[in-house]
Amino acid sequence: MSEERKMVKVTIDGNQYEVPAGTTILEAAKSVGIEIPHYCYHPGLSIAGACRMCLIEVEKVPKLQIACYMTVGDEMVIYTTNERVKRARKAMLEFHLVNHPLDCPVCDQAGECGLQNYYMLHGLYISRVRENKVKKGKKATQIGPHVMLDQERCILCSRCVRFCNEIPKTSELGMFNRGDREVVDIFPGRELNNPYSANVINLCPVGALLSKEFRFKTRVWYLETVKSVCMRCSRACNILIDYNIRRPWKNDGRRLSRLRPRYNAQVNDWWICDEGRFGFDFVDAADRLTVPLSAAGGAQAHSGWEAALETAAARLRQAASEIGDVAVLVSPRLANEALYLLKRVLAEQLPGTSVAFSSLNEHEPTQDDILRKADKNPNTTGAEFLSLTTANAEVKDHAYLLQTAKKGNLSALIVIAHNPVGLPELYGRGWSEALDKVPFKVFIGTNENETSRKADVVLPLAAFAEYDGTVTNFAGRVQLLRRAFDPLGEALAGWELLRRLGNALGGEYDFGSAGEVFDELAQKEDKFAGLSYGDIGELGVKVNG
Amino acid sequence: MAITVKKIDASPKMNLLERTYLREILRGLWITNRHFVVNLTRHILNLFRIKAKPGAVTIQYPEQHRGYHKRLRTAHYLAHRENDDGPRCVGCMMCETICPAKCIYIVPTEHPDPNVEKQAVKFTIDMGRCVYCGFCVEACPEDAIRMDSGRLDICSYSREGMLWDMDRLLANHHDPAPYKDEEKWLDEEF
Amino acid sequence: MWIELLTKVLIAGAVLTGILSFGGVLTWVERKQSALMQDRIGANRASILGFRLLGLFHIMTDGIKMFAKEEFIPRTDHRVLFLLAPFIAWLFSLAAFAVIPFSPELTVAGYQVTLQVANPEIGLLVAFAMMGMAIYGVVLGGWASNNNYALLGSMRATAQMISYEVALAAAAVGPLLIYRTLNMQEIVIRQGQLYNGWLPLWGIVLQPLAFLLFLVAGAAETKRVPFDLPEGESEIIGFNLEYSSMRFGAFMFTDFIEKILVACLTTTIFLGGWQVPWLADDGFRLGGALALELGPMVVWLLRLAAFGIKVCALIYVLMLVRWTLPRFRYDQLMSFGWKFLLPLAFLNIIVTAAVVLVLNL
Amino acid sequence: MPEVKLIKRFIETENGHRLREFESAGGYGSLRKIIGEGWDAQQVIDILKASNLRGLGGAGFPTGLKWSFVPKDIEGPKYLVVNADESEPGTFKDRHIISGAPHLLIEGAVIAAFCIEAEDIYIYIRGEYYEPARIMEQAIEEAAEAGYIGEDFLGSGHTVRVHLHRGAGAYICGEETALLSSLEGGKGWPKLKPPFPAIKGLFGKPTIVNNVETLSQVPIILDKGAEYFASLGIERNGGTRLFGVSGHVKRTGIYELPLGTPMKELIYEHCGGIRNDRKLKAVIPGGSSCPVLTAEQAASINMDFDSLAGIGSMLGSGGLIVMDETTDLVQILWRICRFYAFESCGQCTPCREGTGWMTRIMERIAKGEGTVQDIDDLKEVAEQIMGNTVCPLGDAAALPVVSFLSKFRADFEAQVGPRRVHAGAVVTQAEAEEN
Repeated sequence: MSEERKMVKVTIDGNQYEVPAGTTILEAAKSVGIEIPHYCYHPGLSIAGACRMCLIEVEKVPKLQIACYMTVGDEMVIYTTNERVKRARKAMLEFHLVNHPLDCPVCDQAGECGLQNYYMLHGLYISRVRENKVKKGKKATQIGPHVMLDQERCILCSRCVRFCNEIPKTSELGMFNRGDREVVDIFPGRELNNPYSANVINLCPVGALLSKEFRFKTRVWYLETVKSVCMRCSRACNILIDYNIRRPWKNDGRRLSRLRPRYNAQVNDWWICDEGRFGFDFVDAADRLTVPLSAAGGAQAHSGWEAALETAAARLRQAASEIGDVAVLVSPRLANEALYLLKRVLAEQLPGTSVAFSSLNEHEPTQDDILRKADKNPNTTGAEFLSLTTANAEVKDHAYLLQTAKKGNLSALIVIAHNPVGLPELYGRGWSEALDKVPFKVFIGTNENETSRKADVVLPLAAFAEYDGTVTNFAGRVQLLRRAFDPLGEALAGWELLRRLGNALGGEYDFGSAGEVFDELAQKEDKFAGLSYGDIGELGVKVNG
Repeated sequence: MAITVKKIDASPKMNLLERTYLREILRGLWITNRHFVVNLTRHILNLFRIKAKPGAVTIQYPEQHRGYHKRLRTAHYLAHRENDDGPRCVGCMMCETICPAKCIYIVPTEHPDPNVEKQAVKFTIDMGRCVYCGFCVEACPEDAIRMDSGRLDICSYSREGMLWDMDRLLANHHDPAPYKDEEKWLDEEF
Repeated sequence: MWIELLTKVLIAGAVLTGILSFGGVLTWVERKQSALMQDRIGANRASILGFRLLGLFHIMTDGIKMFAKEEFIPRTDHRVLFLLAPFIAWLFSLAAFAVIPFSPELTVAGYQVTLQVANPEIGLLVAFAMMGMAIYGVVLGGWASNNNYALLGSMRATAQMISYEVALAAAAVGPLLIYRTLNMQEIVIRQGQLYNGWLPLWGIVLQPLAFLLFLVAGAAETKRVPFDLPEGESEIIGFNLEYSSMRFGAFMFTDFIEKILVACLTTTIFLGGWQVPWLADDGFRLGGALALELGPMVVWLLRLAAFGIKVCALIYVLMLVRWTLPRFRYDQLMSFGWKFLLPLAFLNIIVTAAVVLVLNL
Repeated sequence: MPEVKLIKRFIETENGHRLREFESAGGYGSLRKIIGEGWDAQQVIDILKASNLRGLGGAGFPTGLKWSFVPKDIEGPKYLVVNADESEPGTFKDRHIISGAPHLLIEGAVIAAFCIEAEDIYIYIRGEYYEPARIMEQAIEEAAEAGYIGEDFLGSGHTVRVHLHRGAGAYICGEETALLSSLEGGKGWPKLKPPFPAIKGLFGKPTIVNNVETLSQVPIILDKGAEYFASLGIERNGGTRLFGVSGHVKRTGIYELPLGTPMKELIYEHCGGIRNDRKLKAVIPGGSSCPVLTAEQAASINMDFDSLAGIGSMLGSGGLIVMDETTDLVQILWRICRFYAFESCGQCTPCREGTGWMTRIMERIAKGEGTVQDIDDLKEVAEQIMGNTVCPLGDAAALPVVSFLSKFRADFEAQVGPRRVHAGAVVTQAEAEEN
């Protein structure tokens, strides 16, 4: 912002602060580290002022005011923790709980529930309610593909309603009836199926809206969390990965439990789309590749890394000396580090290899102007910055590679994190026969698929949440991918796999971590100049290029 | 201050006869002998159905049961829902969370009855790991897991056998005096 | 010739079977007796078809258990010795029974029959010699186990058994001075005399101190409480540490056999062997007159029974001691043996020798 | 003092709801005067300010001042909204005006619209007022035919359109912002203030919301002059207002009296005293949401905004509910609680949950299952609601509870059992002995 915002002096709980004029008291207090409890307020949504949890006292104003709505004024004196405010908070909490079923034991929100947290912080009174609670209609009802509604637990903060009205602008939800009979519900005949519907799960401060997928899978306090980014499209939304590795009997042994959005004003604000949120099944799927396979003439069989890499290296070298090309199908699903090492290994160990790039994958190219991008790869821009896309004239495209393979002009093909055979009819037609004409195929990927089954050597790649690295989003923002847990079986992170392949091909690549690879990349590649792995931080860095 | 050594002779003063311990040995032998004779007599009398004091204080576990204090923490069991065969357990995992030995393994699922919502589909306690602290009972909001079964015969031929699954925990129940044949055993005790 | 050989084999077989059975029964007796002494019930669980017979089947089940258990043999350079050791102890303990006179002679169909396998002139020395040999089983077992603790256990056992062997022999010298023979049968016959026509002149009457010393040293020889330092079932690691299964059983069983042996020797030397007071070859005699006339077969049976009863009584006493007194400390054990038992035994010998010399018995 | 029939004169006119009779009684004179003499808005506002006319819907905000808040020089439409959603229990004055003198309201509304430059007048009439709505519709048609409204009315060069909107039966829509939400087509939920409707109201445009009676006074003031009107009442409480008396009096009905008239005079002279000449027990002075008055307070109080505020009550909508000594106040309060719990809009927590909770506690007390503890809890819950809600409905629900319990506690204690101490409560020695 070019113009400076006017600053006002306010006194909060006896300390003077300078805050920008026009901010709400709640935001002003938050900026100086004072948390004012709230349910209905959300910085990404309009202000409802309904929950009344954020009542604070402003000097010279007779009534308590709601901090989420009242803006700061010059010389304002605000009390957020005096006795009157505390009493009001306790009273509001008591009201919230009057008709709340208190079924925390069966509620998935328990552990991250606003009512629980605030009760522990601000409530701690003894219940005076001796009346029967109001029974609301819907209990554990599915209202959309991902969302379960429980009206009894709802505290009617209206966050979900406002979200549907304001962000996807689809308005599926509404508030029905009045008084303590009031409920949040889906409009008749509608379904909460907008592409961002599951955000209401995170918005809901209580357990009224819960994830169908995550429901009953585990308790949130068993989860561990890392900050990472979504790999489902080129937006690369900031997310939190919640995973459970300590209690493997939960959730059929799936390690990755759920993804949640993480605030980043430059990328995704507070939201992520449902495709990204639920698109992690492949990580713990049964068809994950866990060990290197090699098909020495016959069926694919289990082999150690050494043997598989030896075979691959020997055959690739042999192929390079034969008539016909050695080709690589580069994937924009690899992290920057893996792409960089791929580029270096190819240039140094297999010069003359023809590089092809394809951003096609099995996902539908959905897009809108909220978050979703049509390019369903996380790192197309990174590949572009590394001159590995068709923007570089030397790089071939998907169709060209298919033609070459069909003609039988390929002596070897390395497919990385792609599934050309399994692509939709339009793009995938002919690949199966074309691959049969390539004498030697190496497949590097996470899951078994139509292409991997045709490969002579299959090298298992670590999946999302299993390795550290960086990806560059459509806007050129380099962001950190974080490893949540170890790769399944013997799978390796992309950079590590390519490092070992490079060594097997006769090179000497010595990197101990993704950070080391990135730091070298930053030195060698103009686009990434000046960056270092340690400086990227949680919110990422925009690349100048 | 210099260190001084003070010798304390604490050995009892005994005369020669005492030092042979002969008298004490004989007294000891007499006591044990008396017990032998008296008990043998009682056993024989009892054997011939002549009422006499029991010849031994032994409790014939497991047929005879001493009766435990009601607060004794014995083998776990899962209580049943009222008017229902299912477990009271709603799979909240409070017990699993509090368990210091980490010996409770719960997998929850949807309950077929929409009013109940959640239930445990697998509820396994590794009895070999359990430390009988009773925290699980304290933590349970549904009073579903209890430790007053009165059973202490927790044993198995294998580690796997110590994993008590939900069916077994549900089959167990509160029974303060599970063994009723006390009289019979008194007769046959020797 | 053949008939004599056959008779000897039969007698030896009878003795062997009897001793082994009795040893087996003792395992049950020990359990039951200790249980009664301690207000318990004792083993009573093993049953066949619902019959428990006061736990008598435990003798069998113990045997089955011992045979069925996994046998663990340590890695040792002396595997053969390790395997043999328990049976050396066992064998020599049993061999000592060859000279025990369980009964007087009986003439059956012209043959002199007695329940004694052999009756050499040096019978008592043979018994002592066999008892001494039994130590080898313990020593070799501990040594061949290739285990320092077992070795230490066997060293303790050796030291204890040799120490008390000396006292045992010394205690027996007293009566022998009076009997003037080492022939076991003869020793028993000598005790058939009556003093003043009513007091049987048994060893215990003539040599009460020697009897006590012999009994104590004998108890120590059996390595049982309060002299159980060599193995100490629950606390001290003993010489049989590395043994398992039946080999361990053999060691344990040897203890019981030794106990019977000590009881038999004591009976023979001090309690008049098979003698029944006032029973002569033709019946009971009181004051020289024949009170009750009995046939030779009845007398023989009565005398055989008398031997058995005396042995049982002694075993009862030994077990009573075993379940009453606590264990000695090792230094107490040694000083008790060398500084108390042995000097007393020597004193007894000197006094006895003097009396015998003076009275010219 | 006799009644001063300023509005009532038109109401009592035979067929006063027809244009002809209304005109013959002097109606539309003020409007004609303003248009004909070419007044500007400020003149009218000044007269209103001088007349001490206050909002007669309940809040008592000076009308002239309110009109002057509307920004003058902004683009886009402005609106006048007539709040005819008279739902307060005990209040029925607007119904009489609409049924008896609808043209008086139209005249006042058109003057107001002229003053604030609004082209659209919305009359938001209570859904249950079917007959009054029909009369109003007829009046609007008549006025349009006669040219009092519509494009270039009375040749003024201004346009004014009158729209009649029938509510759907929600009490909360009597609250001005909820009324606007409802008019906009949304759920009748009050909005956060500020901004006030005068700045940002209907469809986000400057809007004045006035009560039926307030607007009906406007032509009369312009006709009779500000000084006369102001002199009728007392200081800062100008003119007369319609008091609707219901309950245990001999003659219930509408009485138009100057502000500041003693309540005793209204009850005992105009209404003829208490039914069966029983003793007075309590009076709710201005609709059910106003704190109740005891008989002693009722005997000494003057009926104007400031006096009633002085003793902790409100004049409100001027609907008196008179209760004699036979009244069961527990049942009354339970009924009031039920009303507010039913009508709470459900937007903000204290009102949504608190009103229902209070009703359930009241139900227990009323059924004789309550304890002294319940009375204390009830009062505390009411105090927790008060002042913490988005709109005044929370206060409206809490005030009767607090006032009933503090002024007539004995009536409630007579119906409950001994104090039941709930688990964990700290009991003082004195309390323990009391039990």
